[in-house]
Amino acid sequence: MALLIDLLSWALILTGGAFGIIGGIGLLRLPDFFSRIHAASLTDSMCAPCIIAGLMLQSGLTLVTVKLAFLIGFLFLTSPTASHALAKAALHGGLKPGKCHSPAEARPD
Amino acid sequence: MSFFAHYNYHIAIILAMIGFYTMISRTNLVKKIIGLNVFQVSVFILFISIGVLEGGTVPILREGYELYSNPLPHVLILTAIVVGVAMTALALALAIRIHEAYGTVEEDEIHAQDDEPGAQ
Amino acid sequence: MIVAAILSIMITMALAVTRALLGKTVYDRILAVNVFGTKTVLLIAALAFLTGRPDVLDIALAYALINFIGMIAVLRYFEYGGAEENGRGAD
Amino acid sequence: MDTLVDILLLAFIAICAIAILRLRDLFAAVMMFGLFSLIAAGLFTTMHAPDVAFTEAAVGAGISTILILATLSQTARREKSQVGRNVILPLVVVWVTGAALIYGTVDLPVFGDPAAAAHQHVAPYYINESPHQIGIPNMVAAVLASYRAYDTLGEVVVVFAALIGVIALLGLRRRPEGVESGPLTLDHHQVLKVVARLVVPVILLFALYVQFHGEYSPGGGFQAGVLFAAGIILYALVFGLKSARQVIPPRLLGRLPAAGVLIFGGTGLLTMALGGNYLDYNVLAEHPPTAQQIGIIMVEIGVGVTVASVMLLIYFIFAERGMRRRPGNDAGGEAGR
Repeated sequence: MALLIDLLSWALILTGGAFGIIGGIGLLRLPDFFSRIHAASLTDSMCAPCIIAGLMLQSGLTLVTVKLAFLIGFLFLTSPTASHALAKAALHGGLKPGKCHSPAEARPD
Repeated sequence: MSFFAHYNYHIAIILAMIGFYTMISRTNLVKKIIGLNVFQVSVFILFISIGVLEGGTVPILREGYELYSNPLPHVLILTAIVVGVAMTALALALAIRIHEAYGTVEEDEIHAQDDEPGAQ
Repeated sequence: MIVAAILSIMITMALAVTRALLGKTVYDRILAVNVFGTKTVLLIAALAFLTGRPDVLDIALAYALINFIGMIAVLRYFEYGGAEENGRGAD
Repeated sequence: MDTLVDILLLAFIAICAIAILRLRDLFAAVMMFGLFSLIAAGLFTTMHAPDVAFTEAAVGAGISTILILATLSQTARREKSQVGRNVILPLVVVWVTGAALIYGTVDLPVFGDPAAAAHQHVAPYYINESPHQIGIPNMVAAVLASYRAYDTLGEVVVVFAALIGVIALLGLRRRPEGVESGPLTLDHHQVLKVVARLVVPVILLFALYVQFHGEYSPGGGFQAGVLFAAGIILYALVFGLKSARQVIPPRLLGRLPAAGVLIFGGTGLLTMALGGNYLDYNVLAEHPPTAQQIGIIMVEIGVGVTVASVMLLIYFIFAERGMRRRPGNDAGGEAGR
């Protein structure tokens, strides 16, 4: 049982870490703001819960787990909201999406 | 690890230099205030670095821990941060007032207006 | 395992800092700062486990809150370019 | 691992500082400053100082950033070009200062050295005695509120004095009538409003937890006060200043900073009346640890009330000032809009 939990926690943390790095690369490499925000919300909504869930499995059932659960809930609530508000503000601020919808179009070679 | 023995102090000094340079070389008052804040943080880092004890832990008593880091710098810096923000607020209020009086927060323009004959 | 988590978080942080430095638009910077903020939350949670001091988790919670507030503040002041532009008409 | 995190974070923070120096768009510079504060706070966590990290995150990344943003909205958004200015002299001054400081570090004890002078004097006394004399686990809170309570009283008075300075400079409206107009709020952000409605109570609750749990975990009056203020500032940002000012009646809010200082100072007078020295909590109850804890709770409440109300008032004053300015007064705001 302990081994199973350990394995699961490993898997969650590694998945979370991978998502984080992928999102980070996307944040750096994608061509325009609106595609970057997509990469950024990927790190926010996949990486964070996965890693925190992995840590929760490590901690057992204590106050620490409860705090981590709060953390997940809070990040789940605020990160998408922040991304949404930011995208909306950018749209209102005159940033036009659609100049290059995908990296493939940006680099047509 | 001998190269990193004083690494924290060196970075703190570099930050202090950057903050100091921002303060004396830029003319924009708000930028100066940001530089002042950078300088402050460098001092905070210096103090907290001094308080660290190798193999120590957070100075909150817990079973099974013997070595604790030095709590005294933490206390000093904790209060310094709050006083720092109070001071920043005061400086920013002055900047707003200066902008209202002169219409600018650039230092040389303010001096130029002061030198004009007939200026208030 | 926690080391792996910390390493991946640090790499993501480095990428986010690079984006914040390169910038282009202000929105890109806001985005990068926001990502960096959530990664700091994760880093502190992981560090709490690494050092075995879960006390530190309170700070992770506070970070998540402050990061959100900071983000909203930046948006609020950026979107309107300043309160007075709109307030003038109302006064 | 700790060392690696430390080294990387320090590298990030140095990069950030250089970016702050170089960015001409002050708005971007302020955002980099927020990032800078976050990194600094992360650094404090790795250096075993959670209390400081807490304060730095709430103050640097929260309140300071918001105040500078509020100022920028009332002054110029871009700084003027530095072309034609003498840059040699400042550079020389800075390099000489830096070289002198680096030379000074040669004699400093190695990072984390247990034999360093800083760890020899009163620190072992605080670490060994505070669990018995004060009876609370958080040594930082014990030193802050009991051993060095005079210091803390001074700091609270400084914060209070700063508020008076800000009021003297910018003025405070007793009745915030007609300050608010619709488009000033983030009114069209429906999602944001819903989430903010959920989040603000959580922040206020968390602030109370930080206030009253501060003896057992990182926290205390300073952190709780700043967090509380930040929660209400979030409300003000989303729903507008007028609604936020109705949360706490202005007459009450105007008196809270003084009330906090009076609670702190009054605790000292109370101990004197009971026959002890100023801020000597041992006379408050029979058992010294119990007495100390009562004293610390009272003092921390005083700190929390003052810090929260001062931060809030300063924000309100800054935000209201922005709306009060007359149209003809905008000579310098032209750059960069």
